[in-house]
Amino acid sequence: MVKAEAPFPNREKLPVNDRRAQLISRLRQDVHPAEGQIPAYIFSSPEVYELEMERIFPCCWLLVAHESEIPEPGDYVTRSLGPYPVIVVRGEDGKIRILLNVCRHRGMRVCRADSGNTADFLCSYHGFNYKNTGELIGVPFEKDSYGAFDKSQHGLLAMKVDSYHGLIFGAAPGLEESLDQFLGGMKWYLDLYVKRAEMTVTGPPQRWAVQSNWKLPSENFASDAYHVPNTHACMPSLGLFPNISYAKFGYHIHAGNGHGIGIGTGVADSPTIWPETLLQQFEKNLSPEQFSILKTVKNAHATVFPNLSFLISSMTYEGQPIYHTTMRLWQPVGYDTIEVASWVLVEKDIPEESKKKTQRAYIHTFGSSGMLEQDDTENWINVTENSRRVLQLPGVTFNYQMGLGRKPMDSFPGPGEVYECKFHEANARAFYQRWLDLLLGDGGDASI
Amino acid sequence: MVKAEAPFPNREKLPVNDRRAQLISRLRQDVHPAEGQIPAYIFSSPEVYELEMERIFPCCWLLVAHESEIPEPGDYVTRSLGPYPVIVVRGEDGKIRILLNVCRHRGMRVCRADSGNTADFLCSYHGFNYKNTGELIGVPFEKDSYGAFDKSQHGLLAMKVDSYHGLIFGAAPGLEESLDQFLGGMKWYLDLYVKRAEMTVTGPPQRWAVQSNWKLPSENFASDAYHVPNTHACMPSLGLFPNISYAKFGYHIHAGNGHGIGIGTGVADSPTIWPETLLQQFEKNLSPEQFSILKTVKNAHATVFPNLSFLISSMTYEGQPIYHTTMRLWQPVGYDTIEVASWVLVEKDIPEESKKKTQRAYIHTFGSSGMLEQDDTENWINVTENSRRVLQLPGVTFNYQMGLGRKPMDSFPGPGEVYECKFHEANARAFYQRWLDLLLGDGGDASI
Amino acid sequence: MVKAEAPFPNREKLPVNDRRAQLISRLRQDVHPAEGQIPAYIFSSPEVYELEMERIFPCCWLLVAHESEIPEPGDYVTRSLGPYPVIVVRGEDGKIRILLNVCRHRGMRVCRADSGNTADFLCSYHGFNYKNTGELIGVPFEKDSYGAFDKSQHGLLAMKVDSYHGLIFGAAPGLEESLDQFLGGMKWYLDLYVKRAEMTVTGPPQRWAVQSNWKLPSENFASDAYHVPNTHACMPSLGLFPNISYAKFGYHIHAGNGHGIGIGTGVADSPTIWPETLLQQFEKNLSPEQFSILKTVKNAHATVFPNLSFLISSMTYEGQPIYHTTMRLWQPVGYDTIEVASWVLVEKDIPEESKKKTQRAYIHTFGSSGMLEQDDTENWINVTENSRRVLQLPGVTFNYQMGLGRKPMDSFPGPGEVYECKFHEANARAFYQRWLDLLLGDGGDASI
Amino acid sequence: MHRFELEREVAEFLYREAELLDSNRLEQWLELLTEDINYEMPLRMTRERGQPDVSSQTGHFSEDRRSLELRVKRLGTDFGWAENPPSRTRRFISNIRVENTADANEVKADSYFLLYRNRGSSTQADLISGERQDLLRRRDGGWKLASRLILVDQAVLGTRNLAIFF
Amino acid sequence: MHRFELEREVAEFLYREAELLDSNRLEQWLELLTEDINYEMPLRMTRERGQPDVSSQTGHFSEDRRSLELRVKRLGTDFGWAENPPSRTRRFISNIRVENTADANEVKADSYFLLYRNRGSSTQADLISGERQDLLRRRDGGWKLASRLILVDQAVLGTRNLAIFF
Amino acid sequence: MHRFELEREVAEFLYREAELLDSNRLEQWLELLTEDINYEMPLRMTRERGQPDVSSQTGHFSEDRRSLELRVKRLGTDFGWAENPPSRTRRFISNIRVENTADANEVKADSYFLLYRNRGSSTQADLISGERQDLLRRRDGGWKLASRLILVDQAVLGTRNLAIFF
Ligand code: FES
Ligand code: FES
Ligand code: FES
Ligand SMILES: [Fe+3]
Ligand SMILES: [Fe+3]
Ligand SMILES: [Fe+3]
Repeated sequence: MVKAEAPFPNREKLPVNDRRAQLISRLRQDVHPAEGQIPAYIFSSPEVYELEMERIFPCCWLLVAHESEIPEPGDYVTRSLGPYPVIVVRGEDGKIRILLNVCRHRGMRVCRADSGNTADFLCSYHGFNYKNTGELIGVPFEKDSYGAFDKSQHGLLAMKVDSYHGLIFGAAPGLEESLDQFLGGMKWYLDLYVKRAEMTVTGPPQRWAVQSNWKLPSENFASDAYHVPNTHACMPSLGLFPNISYAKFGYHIHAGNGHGIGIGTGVADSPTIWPETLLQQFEKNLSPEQFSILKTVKNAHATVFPNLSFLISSMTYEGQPIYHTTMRLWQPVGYDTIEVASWVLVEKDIPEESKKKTQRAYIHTFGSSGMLEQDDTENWINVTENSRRVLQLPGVTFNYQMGLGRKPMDSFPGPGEVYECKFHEANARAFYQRWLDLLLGDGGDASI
Repeated sequence: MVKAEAPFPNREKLPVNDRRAQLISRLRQDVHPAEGQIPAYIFSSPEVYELEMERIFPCCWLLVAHESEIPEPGDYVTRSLGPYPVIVVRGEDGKIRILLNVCRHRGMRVCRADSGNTADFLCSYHGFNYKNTGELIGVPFEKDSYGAFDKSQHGLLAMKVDSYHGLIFGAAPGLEESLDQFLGGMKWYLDLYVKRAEMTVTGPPQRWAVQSNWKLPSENFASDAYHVPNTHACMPSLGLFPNISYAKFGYHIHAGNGHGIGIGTGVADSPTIWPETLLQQFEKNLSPEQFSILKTVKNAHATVFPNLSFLISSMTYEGQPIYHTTMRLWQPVGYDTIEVASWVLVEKDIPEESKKKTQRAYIHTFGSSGMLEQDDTENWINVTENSRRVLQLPGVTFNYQMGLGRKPMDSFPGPGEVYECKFHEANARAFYQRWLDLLLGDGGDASI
Repeated sequence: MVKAEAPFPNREKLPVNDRRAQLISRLRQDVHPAEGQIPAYIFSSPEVYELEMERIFPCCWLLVAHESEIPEPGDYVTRSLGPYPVIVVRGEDGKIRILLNVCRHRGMRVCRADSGNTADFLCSYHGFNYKNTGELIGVPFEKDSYGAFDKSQHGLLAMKVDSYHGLIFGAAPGLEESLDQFLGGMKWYLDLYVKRAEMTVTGPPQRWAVQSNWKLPSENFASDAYHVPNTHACMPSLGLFPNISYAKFGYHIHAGNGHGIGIGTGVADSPTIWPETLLQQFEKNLSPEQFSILKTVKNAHATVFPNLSFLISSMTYEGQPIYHTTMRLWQPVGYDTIEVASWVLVEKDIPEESKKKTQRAYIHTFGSSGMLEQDDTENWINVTENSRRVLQLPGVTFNYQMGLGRKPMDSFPGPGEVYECKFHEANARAFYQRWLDLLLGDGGDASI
Repeated sequence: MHRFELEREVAEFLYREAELLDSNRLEQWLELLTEDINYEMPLRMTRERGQPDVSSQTGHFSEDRRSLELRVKRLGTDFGWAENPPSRTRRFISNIRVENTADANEVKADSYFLLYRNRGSSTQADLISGERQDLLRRRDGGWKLASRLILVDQAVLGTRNLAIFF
Repeated sequence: MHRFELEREVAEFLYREAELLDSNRLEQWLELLTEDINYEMPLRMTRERGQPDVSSQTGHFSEDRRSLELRVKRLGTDFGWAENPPSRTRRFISNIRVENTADANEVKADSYFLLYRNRGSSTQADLISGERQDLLRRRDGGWKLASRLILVDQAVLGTRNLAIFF
Repeated sequence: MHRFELEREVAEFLYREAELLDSNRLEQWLELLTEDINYEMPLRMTRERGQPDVSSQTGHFSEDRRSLELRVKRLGTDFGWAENPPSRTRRFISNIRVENTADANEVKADSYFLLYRNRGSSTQADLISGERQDLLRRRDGGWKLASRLILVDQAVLGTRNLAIFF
C-alpha cells in the first residue's frame, strides 16, 4: 500500500548559506527602525524579498477572506496565503478551512476559479478527487494502479485557520502563536471596523496590480497621515474634505506587534459621521471606551502586520456626509509588485440603498479608480523604482523620524502607545522593527 | 599571423562554489526517485535550471532535426542543441553537420532564418564568410586587416553529429558516450517509430511556447498513461477513443538510461490500426519480435531522455480508424518555459492522401490546437506555477509511487524492464533517477 | 530637532562575498584584452552587469546633458547618471547642478517630466519642496510634525558636475579623479566635435531601447571601422558612400584611459566636407594641428569610456556633400538592454536651413530610423542573444586581434597611440583593458 | 434616418470621444455625456464555464455625471499627481455594432476597445481590453452618451490605477 | 446590391462572429459556418526575404465542419479543462477589405485580427495577431463562412494552446 | 462626392496601404505617395500637464519622397540586414476620421495605428501605438498620400530600430 509522506512535512530550516548570512548581517547593520532610518534598498532587493517570503509571511497570521464571502456549505474562494495558493472553503460540515490548492498527487491546482460552490474538487490531471473538506475521496482505478492508496493521509494540506469577527485568517501549520496572541492589542481597534456591527462585504474584492513593494502601502496605512495634505491636496479644493490640515487631528497608535492605527477626529466638535440608528447598534456591540472613540472618528487607517489594511473614511459628498469602510490586502507577487485586493465592508443591517451609496463613495475615492488612491499608487510605484535605481547606494536612507522623542498619552482608553497628533511616525518605526525582528530571528518553528 | 584559440576550447569545469555545493547537497537529500518522491521545487527553481543547463543538456545526445528536412546539399534548418543555437546543414559534400550559429569572429548569428538552402553563410557584422560545411572561406580585406588570418582554424564550431534511422542527434564535442550507447535499449523501441518504414516529416514543425518546466511533458510522455482517462476524458464521449479505461492496457517499459515507453494495446483482440500494405513493409523492416509488438499497438508514447518524445496514436474518426506518429522536442527556454517543436512522421511511400489524413488527425488531437494536447498544457502550466508558489516549502513532494513493488515481466521480447499494466510510474522514477545522477555527478568530460 | 544623516553618506565598500570573489577571479582568468580575446559571457551575464554597476559607472565621469539643453535659469532635464536618476538643472543662480532625483524624505522621484523650467521641485508624496538649486525650502507643517527639521542638511543629494565645451559630465561625489584627468588625451579629439565651433543640440535626443549589452555599441564606436564595408554595404550601392573600402583610410587612435577614436580621411585628395565659412571658424577655435586633421576628416567615430559616443559622418546626398555630428549615450538599463539617447550637434551660428539639412541627413542615416543604424542594432542584439545562449561555454571567445603587432605612427600631431589604417582593434583592446582594470580593482573611493 | 447614416454617426461619435480622451481634453469629453449618465465598470471574475463572470455587486467604476465631473476637475488641479505628467493613451475602437431601441432618439452601440497606456520612459505599455455597451441619446442635433457598461477583460487589472476613462 | 451595403453586411457578419466567440457562444458560432467550410491556419516561418514564409505543408489548424463541431462539443463536456474556466478573449477586427468574386453569391473578405487572451489572475495577456482571408457565401438571406485562411504573425506561437478559434 | 463614398475611399486607401506594408511590397507602397510628400514623426516627450509633449525640433522620421525611396531601395539590396529576414508586421488601422479641406482634391484623414512587430522565434512582439494625421490628394482617379504626421505614443521607443514604415 502506498503510504503518505508525513501529511504536513516538517520543513527543515533552510540552510543559512554565506550569501544569506551576509545579507542578514548587512540588514542588522543598515536598518535602524528605532532611529527612523531605513535604507532604500529594502524596497527593491530581490534577496530581501526572498528572505521575507521565508521569514515574514510564514510566521504571521494572514487574512484570506471574510466569512460573508462564503456563507453556504460548499462556498469557496481561491486566494493567496502569503505566496501559497489556497482555497478558502466552507465544508459540507459548515466549517471553514484553508486548503493548499496543490494536488497531493502531483501538484496540479485543483481549483482554478476565483469563487464558486462545490461539493468536491476534481483534479484535472489524474482525477484525484477531494471533498470540500479537503479529504481525498477518489483515486481513479485505485486498485489497478496502486493496489491500495492511503487516502486518509493524502487530503489537501490544511493551513491553520481562525477568525475574528468575520475576518478569516490563516497561518502556516507550524506557527505556535495563536491569532489572539498575534493580534494582541490590535483587537481593541479592529473592533471599531468589524465588531461595531455585524459586517458583510458588498461583493468580491477589486483586484489590481501595482508595481510597488508591499511594505510601502502597508506602512502608509499604519502610520502615514502626514502625506494626506499634500498627496491628497485636491480633496479640499473639490469640497470633499474640509481643509488641508484636517488629517492632523486625532491619535496615532502603535497597538503592539507592528500593528498600527491612526484615528482621525477632525476639527473639534465636528458632527459625528455615523447615522443615529447605527450609533445605537455600535454602542451595544462595543465597550463604552471603544464607543466613545468610535463616535468621534472621522477617519481611521490601520495596518495589521504585515500587509492587511483597514480604512474608515468619511467626506462631504453632494453636501451630505458619507462614510465607508474598506479592507485590503497588499499581496506581494514579486519584490516590486503587489496585487491589491480591496473589499468594502458594510453593516449588514443597513438598507440596500445605503450600502450602494457607501460603495459608490468608496469607488470614487479609494480602490482601483479612487481619486485618492490614484495618487497613492503613483507615489509607491515611483519610490519603489527609485529604490531599485539606487540599490548600489546603501547610504541612501528613508526618513521615519517624525515624533521621535514625543511623549505618548497617559489617558487614552485603548491599549498600545498612543500619540495625540496624527502627524507621527511611531507606527512606521514599530512596523519596521517588527519586520527586522522577524528577518533577523530564525523564524523557526513557524515554517511549514 | 593571427592564430586561432584552440578550435574547441577545453572548457574548464565550472567551479563549484558554496551556493552550488549547497544546492547539490540539498538535491541529494530531497530527491528520491526510487521511492517515488520528488520535491516540487525542482520544477521551478532557477538554480536547478541553471544546473540542468550545465550538467544535463551538454551531457546528452539531443535531437536537432530529421534527415528528410534537409534532403539536398545546402539545405539547412536552424535549431537549438540544448541552449546552443545551431545550424543543421547538409554540406555541399552531402554530409550533415551541426554548426554553432555563432560567428568565430565576434559572435554574430551567421544565419537568422528558420530554414533555407545556401552555399555559404555570410556574417552580417564584418562579413566573415563560411561555406555550408562550416569552413571559413572569406575574411574581408584580409591582408589589410590581419596580414594573414588562420582561416583553417576558424571554421564554425562543429558539434558531434550522428543519426539513427533519419533522426539527427547532436552532442557537445566532449561527450564520450556514442549515440549508440546513449540510446541503448531504446533503439529496439525507437524502431517502431522510425525503422518500421522509411519515415519522412510532413513539413516544418509546429512551434509554440508553453509556460511549463521541460520535465513535466518529458516525463509525461515517458511514463504517464494514468492521466489519460481523466485529462482526456472527453475523448470517449466524442467517440474518438473506445472507453475510459482504454489507456490501461499494454506495457510500461523502462528501456534504460532514463528512456521510457508506454505501449498501449487496447482491449483484447481489437483490430490492428495499420493498413495491410504497411504491415507487409513493417514486417520486412523490423525483427519478428518487434513486428509482433507493433502489430498490436494502439498507441505508444515514449521519451528519449531528456526531452525528446514520440507518440503513435490512433482513434476512430468519422467511423474509420486513423493513426498518426508525432515526434516532438520540449525545448527549455527558461526554468518555467518550453518551446515545443512538433513534427508529424509519415511512411514515405504511402499516398499523399493518406499523409494528409494522418496529418489532420494529428492536428485535431495533438499539437498546438489538438483536443488532447490543449488539456495537457493546461496541466503542466498549472503544476509549474504551483511549484513556483510553494518554492519555500521543500516538504511539498510529488508522488510517483505507482507500481512500486510490482514485478516486471519475464517474457517480453524487447529489452528493458517491462511491466504489464500501463498504469505504472517506473519510467518516471527512472527518468528522475537519470536526471539526479547527472546533476550529482561531475558531468565532467562531456562539456565543451 | 531632526538631524540629517551625513548629507552624502559614506558608503561602505560592498563586502566581497564568495560568489563575487569567484566571479572576479574568473574574469581575471578569462579576459585577455591585450591578446584580443574576450569571452562571450561578459556580454550577457547578469552578475558581470551587477559588478559593472558597482565598479564601472560610479567610477567614471558620465555625460548627462549638453549645456544648450538648459540655457535658462530653472531649465532642467531628467537623465540617468549610470543607474541613478538625476535632474540636470540650471539653478536660479545660473549654476548647473546634477541632483539625485530622490526625495530626501522617503525617496519619491521629485521630478517626473523629461524637461521643463521650474523654480522648485515639490515632492508629490509629503510635499517637501526643493529649490532648483537642490536646497530644501519647505517641509509641510514643520513645527507640528518635526518641531524643527534641519533643512540645511536635507537638500537633494548633488553629484559632482563639470563640463567640457558644453558637455555636462557628472560623477559620484567620491570620485577623486577630475574630469580633466579622466578625459586626458581624449580632449584633443573631443575638440574636433565640440570645440571646433560653439555647438548646440538641435533639440531633445531621440530615445529608443535596444536589446543589446551596452559594451557592444560603445566598443563599436571606439574601434570598429572594419564592420562598415559589410554591415553598411548598401551605402555605396545607394550612392551615399563612394565605395566599399572607403572606411579603411585614416587613423585609429587610443587616446588613453580606454577612450578611442577612428578618424576617416577617405581616399587621397578628396575634397573637404566642410563649408568654407565654417573652416575659418574652426581654424580660430582649434590649434593648428587639430585644424590640420579636422580639414581632412570624412568621418570620425569615437567613444569616451565607458558609454558616450560621437560621430562625424558625411555623405553625398542628392549629389551634394552633407555632414552631421551626433552624440549619443548607450545607457544600460539591464544586462541585455540599453536605452539609446542620441543628439544632433550643430554649429550654433550656421543658418537654420543648414541645421535642418544636417538633422535630416542624420535622421536618414543614423538614429532610430537611420539606414546605417538599423543594421548596427540588428547585429548587437544578435550578438547579445548569442552570448546569452552560450553562457555555459566560457571557452567561446570573441576575437579582437586585428592590428596586434602593428607599429603606431611616430609623427601624428595628436596624443595617444595612433595607427595609420582604420582597420585595427587597438581601441577595443584598450577599451576592455580599462574595463577589466576597473572591475578587478577595488573601485574604492569613487563610490558614493 | 438611413441606417448607414446612423452607424456613421455613432462611429464618428465614438472616434471623436476617443480623440478627446487621448488628447486630454477632458472637459470637452464631459460635454458628450448626458446629465443623467450612468457609467459602470463591473468586476470580471474567473469562474467555471457557465457561471456568470461579471459581478453584479462590485465594480471599478460606478459613476454619475457629478462624480465624473469631480474626477475631471480633480485631474485639472495642481494636485492630480497620478496623471501629471499625463499618460500617453490611445483608445482603439473597433467592432462597433449599432442597434435601434424602442425610443427613436436612442440607439444601443456596442464596441470593443483596446486602451494603450504608456507613461514616462517605459518601453512597456499597459493594454486594457474590453467591450463597452453604450446607450446614445440624440440631443441638440448630436449624440450624447446616456449610459455605458464597460466589460474589462481582466480579473486582476494590469494597470496602476484607473485615473483614466473608458 | 450596392457596394456599401455589402461591406456593411460583411463587417456586421465579422463583428457578430467575434461577439459570439468572445462570449463563448460556440454552438451559435458554428451556425455561421457552411457545411463544407475549409478552415486553415498554416505555419508562418522566418525566411530570407523573398522566400515564402507561409508553409504549404503544415499548419496549426486544418479543419472541416466536422472537426470544428468536435472541438466545440469537446469544450462543452465536463472535461474541457483547457478552457474551463474560460479565457477572457477579445477579437479586434479591423482593416476589412471586401472583394467580389465571379459568383454573385460569394465575396472575399480579408480582415486583420488581434486576439487578446487573458486567463485566471494574470495581468499579462497573450496577443495573437494576424490576417484572415475569408470566403463568405450567401445562404438563407444571410452570410456564412465558407472558407478561412488564417495567417498568424508568429513563427513560435506565444499562447499555451489553440483551444480558441480565429 | 457623397461623404460616405469619400470615407469609404479613404478607409480603402489606408487598408490597402497597410496591406502593402505588411506584405513587404514596398515599391508598390511608394506608388501611393505624391512626389512632394512630407513624412514626419516628431519625438514625443513626457512633460508636465499643459506643456507641449510633441517636439517641434527633432524627430524619428523627417522624410521626403527621395529619402523614402532610398530607404525602400536599401531594404531591397542584399545588405538590408535589419529586415532580412523581415519582421512579421500588422498595422491595425482604426478610428479613421475624414475632414474636407479648402481644396476639393484634398482631404485630411486622421487615423490610429497599432503596429505589431514580431521577429524570428520570439514570442514577444513590439507594439507601436500612435496616430497619423494624413493629407490625401486625388491623383489619376485615386488617392495619394501627400503628407503624414505620425504621433507615436512613447517617449522611449520600444523597438530595435525603425526599419519599418508607418
Ligand atoms: S496531479 Fe492531481 S491527480 Fe495527479
Ligand atoms: S562577428 Fe561575424 S564577421 Fe565579425
Ligand atoms: S517622500 Fe518626498 S516628501 Fe515624503
Ligand atoms: Fe493616501
Ligand atoms: Fe496527455
Ligand atoms: Fe555601424
